[in-house]
Amino acid sequence: MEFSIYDFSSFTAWIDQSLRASMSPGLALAIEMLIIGVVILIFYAIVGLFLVYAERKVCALMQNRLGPNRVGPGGMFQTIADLVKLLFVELVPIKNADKILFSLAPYIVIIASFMAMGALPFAKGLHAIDLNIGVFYLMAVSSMGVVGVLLAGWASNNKYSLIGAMRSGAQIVSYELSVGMSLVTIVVLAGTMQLSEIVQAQQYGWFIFRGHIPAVIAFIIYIVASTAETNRGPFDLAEAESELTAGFHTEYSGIRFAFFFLAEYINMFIVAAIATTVFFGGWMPFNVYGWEGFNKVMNLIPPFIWFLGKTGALIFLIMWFKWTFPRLRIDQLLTLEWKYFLPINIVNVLIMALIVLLGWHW
Amino acid sequence: MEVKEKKVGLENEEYIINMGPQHPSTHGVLRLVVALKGEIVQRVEPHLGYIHRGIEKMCENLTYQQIIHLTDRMDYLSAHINNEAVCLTVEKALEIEVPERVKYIRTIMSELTRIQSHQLFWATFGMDLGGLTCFFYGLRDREKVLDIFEESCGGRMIVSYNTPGGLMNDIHPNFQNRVKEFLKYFRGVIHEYDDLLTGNVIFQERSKGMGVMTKEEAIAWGLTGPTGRASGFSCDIRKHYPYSAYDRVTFREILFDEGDVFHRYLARMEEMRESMNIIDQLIDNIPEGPYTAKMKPVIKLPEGEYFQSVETARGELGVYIVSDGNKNPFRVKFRSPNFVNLAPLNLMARGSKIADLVAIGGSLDLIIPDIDR
Amino acid sequence: MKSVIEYFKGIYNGIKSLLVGMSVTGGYFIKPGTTLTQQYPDNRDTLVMFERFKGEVVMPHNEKNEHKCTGCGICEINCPNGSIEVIPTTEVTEEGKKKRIIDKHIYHLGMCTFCGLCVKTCPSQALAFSQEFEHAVFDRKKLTKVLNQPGSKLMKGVE
Amino acid sequence: MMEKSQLCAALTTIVPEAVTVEGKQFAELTVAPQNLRSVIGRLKEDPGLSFDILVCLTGMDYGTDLGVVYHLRSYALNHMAVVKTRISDRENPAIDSICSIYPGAEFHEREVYDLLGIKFNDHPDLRRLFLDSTWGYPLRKDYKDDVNIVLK
Repeated sequence: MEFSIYDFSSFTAWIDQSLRASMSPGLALAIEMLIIGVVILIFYAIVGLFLVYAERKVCALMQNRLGPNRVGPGGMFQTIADLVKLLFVELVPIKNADKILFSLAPYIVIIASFMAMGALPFAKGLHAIDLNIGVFYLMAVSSMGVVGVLLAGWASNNKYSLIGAMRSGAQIVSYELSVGMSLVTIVVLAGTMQLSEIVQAQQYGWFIFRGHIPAVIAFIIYIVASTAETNRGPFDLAEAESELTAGFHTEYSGIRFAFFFLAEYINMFIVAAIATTVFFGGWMPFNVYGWEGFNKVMNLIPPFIWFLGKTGALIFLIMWFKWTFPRLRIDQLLTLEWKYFLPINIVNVLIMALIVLLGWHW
Repeated sequence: MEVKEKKVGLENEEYIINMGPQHPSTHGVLRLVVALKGEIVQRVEPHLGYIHRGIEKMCENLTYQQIIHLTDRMDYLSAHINNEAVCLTVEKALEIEVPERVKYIRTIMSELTRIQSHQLFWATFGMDLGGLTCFFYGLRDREKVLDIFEESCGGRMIVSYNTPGGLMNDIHPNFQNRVKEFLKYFRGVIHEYDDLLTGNVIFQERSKGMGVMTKEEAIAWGLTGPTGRASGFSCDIRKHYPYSAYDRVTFREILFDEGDVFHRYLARMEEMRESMNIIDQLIDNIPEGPYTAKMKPVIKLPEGEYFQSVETARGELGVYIVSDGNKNPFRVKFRSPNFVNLAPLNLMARGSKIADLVAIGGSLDLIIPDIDR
Repeated sequence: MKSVIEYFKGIYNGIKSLLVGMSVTGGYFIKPGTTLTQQYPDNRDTLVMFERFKGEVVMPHNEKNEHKCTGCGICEINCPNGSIEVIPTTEVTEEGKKKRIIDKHIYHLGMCTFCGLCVKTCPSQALAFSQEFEHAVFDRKKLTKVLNQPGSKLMKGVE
Repeated sequence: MMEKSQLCAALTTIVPEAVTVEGKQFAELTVAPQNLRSVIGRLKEDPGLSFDILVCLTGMDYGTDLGVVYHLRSYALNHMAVVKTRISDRENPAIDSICSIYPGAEFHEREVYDLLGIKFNDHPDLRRLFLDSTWGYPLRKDYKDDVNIVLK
């Protein structure tokens, strides 16, 4: 059995075949699901912990500080220590709260981000499921988190939480539109919704380069709108600290709060990963048609490094936004969407369609 | 039919939230009872007294030297200017002329206090609007001023440097160099303040046209300081009733006509620059001489009433001392700028959104211990 | 037409202002040498406070265990918070006169506001401020201190 | 800018019912409580005086009488005057509110009510400001608090 870090399809196929050879197909499927579930869960935790640490370090450096530096080398284990602390923190019971919804809400938020993780292509042949409507699926599940946020705000029996949840609802419903439209721009260019094919189509030239200006505009809108969709600054109105103390998760403590916290970072990872896949060629190395030597060097770097590197760069961009800009107000947030992003987006899709029809792209 | 009536009732119901006494945006223990309709603020009602220490009552049992350390604790960001206010009142009552050196040092110290106060305003205002990085930049620069204070006065915020008749001790030999170093440094980084916040489109959208006070309203409510001057109300005590060495320097009174949050912010930014100019004019010319006038160990003010205003970083601080000839004052009243500036909050915030209420409250730059005293 | 130009001008200026802001934070990100954090408990050995820093009131003693406090009680009168208590006693001098000397000079650090009036008004400069700033203790009683050391005497020549 | 003596002369003609004295610092007017609102109203409206801002409103306890002291200033003409009034009724002191003339007086008057117990007639919202309703009036000279006020 040949195994390479450049192509995981033979590896996954080998696991599938060896499982199916020894047991019934149903059981094999169940075991595969279990393996994938465990792997994604572990990956999820690692990414979450790493991103929390990364965010702290990034913002510290931007603010002329050192950031965490006590636990472990360079403060590496600070987030683990925090997690352990959060696990032991008492879950404060809230008087007159809707108990079932209150405890359900963090799980909905975290499941929504979990589901999106399954469809992401991390490297060649390394994705749990390759749906033919991949883009559509990702959009659908990633916006499910708002249900959890709304439930959290409603069930907390706290006025600040309710305002935060309502803001979050208005915000995500509007910005979902922009995210969708900007992805549609690329879908028009790619001609498919299947993520693996979108990646494959970008072998010589990522879509952000191939799609001329419309693709760049689509990317800018996507990155802004997805920042808004993940409730991060400057669009963190749902948890606006200086206005609503902590917004929808004011009343949460312990591990339930940790779920919200973790979900925010994972959502950030997911939107960055989608942007990577759709605009920056996913796990594809940076290849230029005709430059054989250059391409060979680039291809030496394993695809999942490419993927994580690009995603990391985009996450850094989102963090950079958060630690630079002041927060918008709710009506300005909606104005930005309905007055600027939506019209620009519609025109953008039309231009992109025109470009594709006339064959101007390369 | 019944259902419909119920619905009408719900629509008219106000959604009342308590902002404070512990809330990230109230900068202390201020409680605002806010009546909302959706996101729109219908009514704001400040509830005070969470940090009322009865300073005016305490003063009645203290000597004039002892009052000084209490004034530090009113507006803790203008501690030096508050000290100066009481000292000036006592000196006026005793008809003492303090040495020139003292006047110069007091003026420089007051302007440094103003700068550090506005730096903290910038820091916290940025944070109120969600720009967390501002907080660290503002405090980073403020630290340098506090170091200057610490070197000469021995305290960072609670300086207690003035005393009736002069200063507690002479400036540190290193003082002038440090101040010049700071001015050079701060002139180099103040553009970051503008880059990060002033010019930012989100910030401008958030602050322009919010919480407008017209000139007439500002005068009627007695708003002073940058808050009043942003409305075009020329109320700078330093200009109108110069004290210490302010009659020896030329400076511009920052006046704007708009009177909104953005111009209150801008007034403070400009004042920082203006303060640096004032220090520039004085720092090299500090005359030699004693650092305090000859004073009796027990100060007894002649019977009468004395009033003195100074311009703190937030507005006019008036000290009204009624003396019956004893070593303790008969009555001390502090006309604190924050107390007056807070009063029209309801007027300013009515009809705006919760986020604007935070911005408006931030732009008034309230210091709660000064309100409650 | 004008409004259309305004619309795009607004977008352009807005994006430009955002990029200017990002350049400030990004600039600091790539200059990690500019961090100002003091790693406090680690730099305790090298940390020097300013000489005038008002840490706590102390009574300096010389190597012969002598201090300058005559027990006059002016510091006690001048303290606004009652954080100083002077407990005097009398001593018979060589000439046979009774003389007021200090028994205990009690200082309540927990009540002190560091106004500096005691140090300033002391006629014999017996009090001073130390640069000690680590005042936290687990028991409030430890904040009450006796400033004159046991067995200490009044310095010669101080009246 | 008017000299103090000039200002006193002007004040005497405009508000004859008040006793005008040239104080150490400012022109001082002593007004009977019932005339207070009309006097202050005229001081504000008169173009020659135009006391446009109420700087300070102080409640006083003179031991026997209670009093309120108003510091008025004109930024346009750069002069100041002090209006004083005394109330001899300690049990139920009341005086006219000047909120209708200077809206900024609202908080000042609430503070005076809170700390000295002087009621202001026609005040829009006269409640205690700092202390709760069970508290006495701490700025009065006869206020006793054995727990918190320890005199040496």
